[in-house]
Amino acid sequence: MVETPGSCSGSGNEHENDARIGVFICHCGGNISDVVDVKRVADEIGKLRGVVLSTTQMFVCSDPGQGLIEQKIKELGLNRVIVAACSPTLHQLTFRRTVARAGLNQFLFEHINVREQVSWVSEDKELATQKATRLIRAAVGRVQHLMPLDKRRIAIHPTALVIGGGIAGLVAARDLAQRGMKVTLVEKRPFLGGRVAQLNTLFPTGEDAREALNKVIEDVVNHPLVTVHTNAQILDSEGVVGDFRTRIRIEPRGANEHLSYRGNAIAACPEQTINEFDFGLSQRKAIYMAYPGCYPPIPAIDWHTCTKCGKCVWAVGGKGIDLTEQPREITLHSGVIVLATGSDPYEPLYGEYGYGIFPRVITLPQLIRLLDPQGPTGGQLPRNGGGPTRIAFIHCVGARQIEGVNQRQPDGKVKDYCARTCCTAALHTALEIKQQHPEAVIANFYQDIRTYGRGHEAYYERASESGIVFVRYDPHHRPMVEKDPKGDSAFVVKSHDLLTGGLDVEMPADLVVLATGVVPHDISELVGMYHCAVGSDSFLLEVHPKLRPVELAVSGVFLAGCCQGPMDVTEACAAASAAASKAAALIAQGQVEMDPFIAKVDEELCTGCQTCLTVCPYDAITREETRGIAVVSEARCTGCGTCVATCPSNAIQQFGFNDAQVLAEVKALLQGAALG
Amino acid sequence: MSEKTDKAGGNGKLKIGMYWAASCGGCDISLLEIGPHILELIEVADVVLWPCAADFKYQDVVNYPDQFIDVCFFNGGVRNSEQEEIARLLRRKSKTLIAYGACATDGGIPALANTKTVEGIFAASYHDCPSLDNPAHVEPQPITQSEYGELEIPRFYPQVLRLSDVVEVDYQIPGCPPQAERVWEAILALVGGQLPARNSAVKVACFDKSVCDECPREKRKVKIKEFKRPHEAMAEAGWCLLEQGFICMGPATRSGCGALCVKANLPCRGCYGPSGEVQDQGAAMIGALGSILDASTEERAREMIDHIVDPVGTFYRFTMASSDLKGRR
Amino acid sequence: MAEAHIVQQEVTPAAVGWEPRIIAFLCYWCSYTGADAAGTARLKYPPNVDIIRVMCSGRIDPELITTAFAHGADGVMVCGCHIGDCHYISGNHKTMARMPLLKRTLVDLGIEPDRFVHEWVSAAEGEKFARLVREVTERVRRLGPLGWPQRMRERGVGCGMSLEPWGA
Amino acid sequence: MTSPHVKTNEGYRRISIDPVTRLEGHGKIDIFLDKDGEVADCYFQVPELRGFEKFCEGRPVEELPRITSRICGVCPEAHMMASAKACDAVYKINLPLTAKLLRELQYNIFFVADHTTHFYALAGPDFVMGPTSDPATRNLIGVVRKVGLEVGGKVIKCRQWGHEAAAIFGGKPVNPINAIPGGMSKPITSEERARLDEIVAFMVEFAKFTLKLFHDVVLSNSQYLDLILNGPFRHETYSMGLVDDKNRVNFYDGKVRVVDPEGRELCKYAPADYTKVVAERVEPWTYLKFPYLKQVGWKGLVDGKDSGVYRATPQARLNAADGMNSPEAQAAYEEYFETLTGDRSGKKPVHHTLAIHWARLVELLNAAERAQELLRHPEITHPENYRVLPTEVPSEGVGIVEAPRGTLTHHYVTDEKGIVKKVNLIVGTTNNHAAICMSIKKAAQGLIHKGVEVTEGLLNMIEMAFRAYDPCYGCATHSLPGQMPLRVTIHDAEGAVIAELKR
Repeated sequence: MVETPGSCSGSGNEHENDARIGVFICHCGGNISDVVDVKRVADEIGKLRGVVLSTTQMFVCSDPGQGLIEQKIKELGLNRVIVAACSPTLHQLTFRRTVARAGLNQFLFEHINVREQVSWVSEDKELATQKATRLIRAAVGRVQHLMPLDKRRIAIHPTALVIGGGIAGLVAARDLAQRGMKVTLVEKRPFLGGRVAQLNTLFPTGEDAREALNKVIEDVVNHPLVTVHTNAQILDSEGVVGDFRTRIRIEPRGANEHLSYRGNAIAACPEQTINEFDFGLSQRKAIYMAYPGCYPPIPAIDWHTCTKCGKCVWAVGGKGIDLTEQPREITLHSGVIVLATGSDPYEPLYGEYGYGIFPRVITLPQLIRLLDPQGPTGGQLPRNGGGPTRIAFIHCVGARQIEGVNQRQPDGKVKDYCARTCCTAALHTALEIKQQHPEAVIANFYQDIRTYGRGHEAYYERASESGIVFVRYDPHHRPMVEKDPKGDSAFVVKSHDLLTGGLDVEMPADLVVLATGVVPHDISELVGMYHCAVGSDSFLLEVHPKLRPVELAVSGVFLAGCCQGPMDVTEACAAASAAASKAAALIAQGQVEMDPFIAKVDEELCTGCQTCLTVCPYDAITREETRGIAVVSEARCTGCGTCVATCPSNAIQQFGFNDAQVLAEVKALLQGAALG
Repeated sequence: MSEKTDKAGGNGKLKIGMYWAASCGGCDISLLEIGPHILELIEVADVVLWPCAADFKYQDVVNYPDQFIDVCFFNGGVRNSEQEEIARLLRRKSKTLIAYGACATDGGIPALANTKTVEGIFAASYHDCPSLDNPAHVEPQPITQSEYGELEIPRFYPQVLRLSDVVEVDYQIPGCPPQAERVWEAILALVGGQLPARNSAVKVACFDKSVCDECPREKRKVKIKEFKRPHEAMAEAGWCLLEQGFICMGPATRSGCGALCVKANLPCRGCYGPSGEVQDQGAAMIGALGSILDASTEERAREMIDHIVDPVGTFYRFTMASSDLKGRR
Repeated sequence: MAEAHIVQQEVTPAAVGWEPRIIAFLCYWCSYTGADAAGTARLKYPPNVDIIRVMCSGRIDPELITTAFAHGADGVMVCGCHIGDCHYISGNHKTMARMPLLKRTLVDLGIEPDRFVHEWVSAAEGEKFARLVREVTERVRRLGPLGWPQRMRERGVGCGMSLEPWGA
Repeated sequence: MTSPHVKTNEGYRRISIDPVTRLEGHGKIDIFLDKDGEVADCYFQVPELRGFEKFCEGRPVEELPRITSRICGVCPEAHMMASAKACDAVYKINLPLTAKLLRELQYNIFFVADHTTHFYALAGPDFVMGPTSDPATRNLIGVVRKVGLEVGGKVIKCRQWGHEAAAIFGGKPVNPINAIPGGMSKPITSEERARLDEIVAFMVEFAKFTLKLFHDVVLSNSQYLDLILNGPFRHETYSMGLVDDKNRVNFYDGKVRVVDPEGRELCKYAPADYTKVVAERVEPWTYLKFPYLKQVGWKGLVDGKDSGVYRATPQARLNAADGMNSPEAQAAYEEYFETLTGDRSGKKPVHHTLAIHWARLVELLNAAERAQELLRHPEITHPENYRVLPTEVPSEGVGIVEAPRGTLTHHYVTDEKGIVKKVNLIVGTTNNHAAICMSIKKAAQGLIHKGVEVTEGLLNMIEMAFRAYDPCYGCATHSLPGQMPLRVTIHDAEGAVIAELKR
């Protein structure tokens, strides 16, 4: 029997009397039984009404342990099972399967935590034993009110929508396609490639970043199952796992595949604007290519800059450019969504280490562009007259900031997290410079060096060997960049050096490089659209950092790459592949299974006071105008239960956590307390 | 019903009693509000106890055989020993005992006294009031010696109890006072034997839903920006008072009154007690109210909450005695 | 006469073998995991706090808390994800507003502030959870038993005050 | 109720009338007879206390009109208005004209309904049917049968229309809520005004009819006139009542005037000064306090010029005033005094307790006429002036109205947020507590004598003594028939029943 609407009421105790409860208490080796007198607990619990079996096991999770549960369910006709063992986060699923194998509805099982929350944290054995008894007694009270539940199942539309055409999005799309899934890839900008395209070489292999990137791009764009939309903006999205409908707006590219003389067209354009690809170190035309060999290999027109003067059209003889092209809107149907919206380098505040004031105070990403042979300066660094270039790297800019020490960001927070990639990146770049300019004088002002990845530590060692200087500052007293009063260098960087017991050091520098952190790309509108959980660091928040690292709480939506937090290319690709395989697995199932702990409105009791409508974080509650009552969308509801506590008529109940069940727990826990 | 009456050896008419305990008399009035129906009622019923309307004395009731009264409406809470004694007496003498009105069902306004101590209450009345002349600090006593004999008044209880705290109740009729139309319907149902099975949890002469169900004001699905007290601002006509920031107990209050207060431009104060299957009206309202504040930070939430000047008196205006906690520590 | 009506108010803290009984409502994703973290780290805390698990602190209906006190809890804890870290986006925003409001109400009813604690505990904050439990238990122990059920019974709730019914 | 183990001293007998019926709240009379069967003493006890003064503390003051109206469900308007006026004073609000008009209008309409109820349901039966008539018919139904169904119809209509009017103003017919600090919660539309006009017009006619009925049935009956003039129902006490600036009776607003038993003004005070004039005694044998006039002093339960005992009844209001504020009522006023004191000017007070009923009917007419006058004021339907928002910092205030049963005083002290710190209430009936006790005792002494059989009629005449005061808080009507016989048990010193009186 399965719960039906309304049966999830506050007083659903119709099972109370025919409950046949089996209680299995785990020794967990000695983990539990060394502190909790499990035998005594078992005896105490055995006396309770409805309990037909109360026993202990060395390891309930072991095969014999699970076997015993199955056997007893059949043998004694148990219709409720309680396991008191470790934390449900570890074995709840295990035991649900166990009881299911024995033909009992898996939600007639209750998992009680007497290890992490009793034996491991208690010293007094007597009191610990009493506590364990109370907790299991509460479970006995609770399970009497449990009712069989079915997982919810929803059919999945066999297409994946990948949002973001950076390395993570590309890898996710590729992996999905290679598993035979239809994929639609949507990129906001006119060209694919994202941040990786702005790098030169990748650590630790040192291979060419754009070559590596292009391999993936080719795999993707040439795959028959993949459709790519560039210049595409997400307008809105509705629906739920299995059946998302996402409306996108595709901006006109201006140029098309019939354009043969790209160079002429670009050369003919009279309009110039800042080139974001070079982080503002260079200019580009209104009609432009992101970088040589970018994809699509067709120029795009930046309509904010373009005046539609027509010079480009004239320059190419009117073939392949259409200034009158209109944007179009299409709706994409997909069963799952992979968010690969990526990140941006931290933009230092005006005046932070002189940034914005002195042109020679630049960020690491800018430096990397400068070192690109095809970059703004053809790979040339600013020179110090005849002498060797003196470069100061300052680490942890916009990373690991400290409340009270660092200036607050516009969002009122400080960037207190480690950006993870900048240590290795800075050293990697510093070494590249050393190779081209052995005479260069390079110093790193850092608080900690975190070259944590495989092969990354080697950069640190090689840097030290190759004479790169390290100055360790105390995060509470960050270095200072000042104009050189004597004028024989551009700046002096002042700091104290913990490595030399806090000596003050001054370094003349021609170039100051800020190893900047990483911030999530601004996707606030998507966050609203998909009801993403966002962490205090503003990156998207996964369901569980360890057990479900690439899933959002909203089922059917997955996380790939830096939208979730700072990652290097290796990690971003790994995450993307993980997200892809999760998404693919979901599609392959053909349907989703979801926990049944959703909210349900008792139509008899609902008044239509509408208090709940503004409460649901997932807009799962709507008002049915005809009857003037609230209804919960099964598919949208994620089972937080907030509306249950909100409803002033107790007309909303949550399966698995209804008032009767939780109140029974409270009262059972407090049995005897009434006597003081 | 009628068949029972015959067994009682009566004239075939229903024997009805109405008793007030700790209440204001509004319940007695509300029963009269059935107006023209009174004459119909007289056709089918005899009053055998109604101290404020007819001349029956306690001794009469004592002399009635048990179960003599077919239906006894008991209004008012139990504030003193006499009221408890009468309640027990009437339970014995009545086939059906109905807690009538907010005071009997939930304690009502008098149960606000449960937020105060007995010394406090006596002090306010007999020791510390501006118009007092009580040099000897006299207080009323259960027994006073007079020249001719003892004079007795009932013992004042530590707090107000619901009728169902002292005797088993068959039905509850909430409201301060209950609305006449609803009551008349209930009486008809009673006479026709149409009422649900007796059970102290059964509330009759009202609905299960909340006052919002009867409220004509429109909801705009907005969260509360700031709280206002009724005298502090003019309410916009036609728009939900709660959304405007006037704390209105409507969502947490059983319907049946016809949303009269709200129609008079003033927020509901919850006299019909909790709606649906809710036990604790105040807790239910706190749960709802806390969910619809337009506050994104804890500081802001606290600021807003600080403008709720009297939580207990607002959320438990009529239901202190039926709340989970029943009163002050 | 007033005195005659005063029910003996104080249950002596020295009540033999009395141990504080505290109920903690924890959200599954942050605080419950945080409590597990305390265990995994083998941090020790007093066994007076019994944990009830809900999916989100937003599910914690004030009525659960009033019920707990009414049934003899000496203290109640409510823990959820930090603001901004809610697994359900904004479930804990409701908790953020409900609990202070409930607390004011409880205090007005004579329940000492220390008996009702509302704190944010993340999945990583096992240490914080353990400390919280130690502090709360200690404070409640100092306050002594709350003893709500017997207090109310002494005032006639659910049974009346008169020993022998009149006229019996 | 008196429990059997309560001791009666050697040589005395106790008659308990318990509860005193048709009294809302709770009342009980203990009569002690000496060995000769003469009344030795008599106690009227109010065994009830709800503690409003205390539990209003800590509440926001603007809520008190809604809370204190629950002191009495029969005259909730009186408490609501007194409370609202106290709130105005607390916030130092000067009400806009329309607000004032609406409040007084609603209040006068309420007065009509309330006085009607009392006369027909409570007092009427005693006269129309006769004090010693068959109790089974001595009720509204009996009255209706005797004077005609059409009268009964009018009475019910008057009550119902009264409540309809209340609903127009206040949403709720019982326990209205619409008077708030600064005025009223809603204005009235011209449609509502038109309807109220019908209602009030009817009430004026009904009031005149009722006065005529009183003439025909009571005054023209020499037996009754004798009972009123010479029965054991006379007390010479001070009289208290609210008067306007021309010393005319006003129920809603003005100053409180007190005249001595000869009709000379003792004092005239503004609400805020009530503590200078009135003080309250506490007796251990009743929960109800005994207010008295400070200037005169407390001499116990005795009447006369030297005793601070005063009355605040319809009659007292007429005594305390120099006239009425409406023409027909003024005429009735003059006739009243001419008949009872021989001086139509009203300078000489009336002290016949049973004549309070007549005074009540004079007020009935006055209230109806006054309502009509107010209703026709051009400003009455003004769409804004029905309310102002408070601007001052709240502190302290007193509000006084005339409740049907006497001067009603609400006194609040708040903090700067308007949270109530202190409440003092002197309720209508409380003013008359001492006088009621005295009247009952006097009646008992006048009626119960050695050898006189204590009949039901006799006991009813004792009850008439307090009924004249309309000691409501509650009593609505006894329109429902089916009375059981009254039993009065006489116990001896050991509490054993030695005699039982039956109707």
